[in-house]
Amino acid sequence: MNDTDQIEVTTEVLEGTTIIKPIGEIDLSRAPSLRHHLNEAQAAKPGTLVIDLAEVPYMDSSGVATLVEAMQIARRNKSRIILCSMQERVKSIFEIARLDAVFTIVENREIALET
Amino acid sequence: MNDTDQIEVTTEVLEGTTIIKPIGEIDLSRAPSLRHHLNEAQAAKPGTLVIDLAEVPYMDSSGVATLVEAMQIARRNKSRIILCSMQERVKSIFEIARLDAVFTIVENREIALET
Amino acid sequence: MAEMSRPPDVKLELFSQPRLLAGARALISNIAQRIGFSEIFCGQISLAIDEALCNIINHGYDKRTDGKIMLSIWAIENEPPSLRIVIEDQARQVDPATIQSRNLEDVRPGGLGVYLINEIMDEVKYEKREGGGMRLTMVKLLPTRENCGSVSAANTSQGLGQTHE
Amino acid sequence: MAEMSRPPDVKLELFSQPRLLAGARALISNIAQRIGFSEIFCGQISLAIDEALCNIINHGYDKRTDGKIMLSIWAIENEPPSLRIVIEDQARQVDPATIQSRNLEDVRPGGLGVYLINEIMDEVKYEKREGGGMRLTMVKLLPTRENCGSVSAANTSQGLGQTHE
Ligand SMILES: Nc1ncnc2c1ncn2[C@@H]1O[C@H](COP(=O)(O)OP(=O)(O)O)[C@@H](O)[C@H]1O
Ligand SMILES: Nc1ncnc2c1ncn2[C@@H]1O[C@H](COP(=O)(O)OP(=O)(O)O)[C@@H](O)[C@H]1O
Repeated sequence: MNDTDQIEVTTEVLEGTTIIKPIGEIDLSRAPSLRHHLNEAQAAKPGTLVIDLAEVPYMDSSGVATLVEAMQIARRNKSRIILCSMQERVKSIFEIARLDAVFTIVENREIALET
Repeated sequence: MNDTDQIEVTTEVLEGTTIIKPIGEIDLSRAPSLRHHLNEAQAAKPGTLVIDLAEVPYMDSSGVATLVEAMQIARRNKSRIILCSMQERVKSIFEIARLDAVFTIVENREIALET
Repeated sequence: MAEMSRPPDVKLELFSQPRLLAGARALISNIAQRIGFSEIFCGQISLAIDEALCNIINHGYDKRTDGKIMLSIWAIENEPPSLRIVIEDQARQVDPATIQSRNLEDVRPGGLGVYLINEIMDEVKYEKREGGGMRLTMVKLLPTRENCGSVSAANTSQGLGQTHE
Repeated sequence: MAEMSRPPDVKLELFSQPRLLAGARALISNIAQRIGFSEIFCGQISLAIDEALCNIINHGYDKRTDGKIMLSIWAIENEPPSLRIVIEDQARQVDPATIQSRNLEDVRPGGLGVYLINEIMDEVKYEKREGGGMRLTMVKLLPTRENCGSVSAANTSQGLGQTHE
């Protein structure tokens, strides 16, 4: 992996909830880096993992696959994943892939934390 | 010229001052369309022509040449041209070409109208 | 699918490297925009090309980074306005019939690429190339007011609704 | 200027059409960004390429739209990090010495392209191609903290000052 294949991520750990906010396009070159960050966050078994996608202008099926994988891990851990603040262009791929009904997708971070 | 080679422009005519606001990248394909709009505005011989570049994220030397041409016309007409609201990326080309001292370039439209 | 008689407006050749996908997307999206596709459509077209390139890297070249990928792009402004993209590789040849999208009901990682390509593009054809490798031909027509050929125009999603103007 | 022994990471071929410049810029800017160039530098590199392509269209092909232009791009991540771009055409051959920037004091429309290319890029070389047409080789090194090789680092302009990080 090149340096530029690392995705920038900010992580906040609250009481029982972890918020992960990746920054930048998520495609085949950066999905492995995102997977690494998600695995790390999920290793601590938070009750809820919020993935804030406000700063992700683009995602391809490699990124979606990484999120589906994280959801499967969450199910095994009996924890939840909430996606929030999705940009229109990214929402469009979830809709085409009919994953908008499979994931819990909310408008913004505030709603995610109340959910 | 193709349809997409037409640059979108809004024009406001005030007392003695015309404000032209082109929208989009100005390169070799769109400079002729910008020239057309500037010529039209200058035909009415306004005392001041303000060119608001707030919505121009990119300009190459074809765009710059068009503005230099407009300045020469303004000089012949004994009128003024003021450039305002230039984005950083566009300012950079004026600086490299040392045209930042040749043109009157101001921060925003308000200052342009007071100048 | 009619063959194009004139040469492509743009040709792009790249190695099978994930780091080069973003550049290819930027080029395609920009050309699509020039033809008149809305921002959401440009994003979807970029996605379809991205998915096709990912599949060539992952399945065709088994993630090797030294394989060649050639794109030919026609920016068709009339007759009717459309974008035509042919992607060729020198990778493994497979029976086009085996390149299929899976059942989406079964939610699991992966297996969305071919589905997305088919949903987004108006014409999609996989073939074996004579000299080895595969060829994928894709066409996307510019939607008109009468012909709102968007992906999910059928399932009236809100997100995509905005693109029909 | 050392020759590159490895093949280019990306090749782009386009017709001498102004409407295709934006796509070429988008590709180059994206590749530059991947190497680590800041946004302002990506913009400047795109500008240099744009100017070179404009000159080929205007002077090489006399504004004909059916001329071929070939770009070869090396995204060099080490040794040191840099972007190398070779632009070739099949247009008029001119003596490289005649491709010169004019005196900027004399403010008039035009005559900035070659100046901008020279200011922006670290290495610039024009040559006649063996088979006909011209070849322009350009290299831009990634500025480091020690080596702030920005355009107008000398004339301490404010706009560009922000890019040195
Ligand atoms: N370019 C290709 N070369 C060979 N096989 C391919 C190619 N593209 C797709 N396939 C086949 O089609 C299947 C479905 O692809 P896709 O829907 O993108 O899902 P995924 O890549 O996640 O398996 C792949 O698993 C593969 O067997
Ligand atoms: N690709 C080229 N082929 C032939 N002549 C060129 C080429 N590029 C530049 N030149 C020559 O160099 C001169 C300076 O170019 P430039 O600085 O871009 O200004 P302009 O294009 O506005 O004349 C041109 O007028 C032309 O004579």
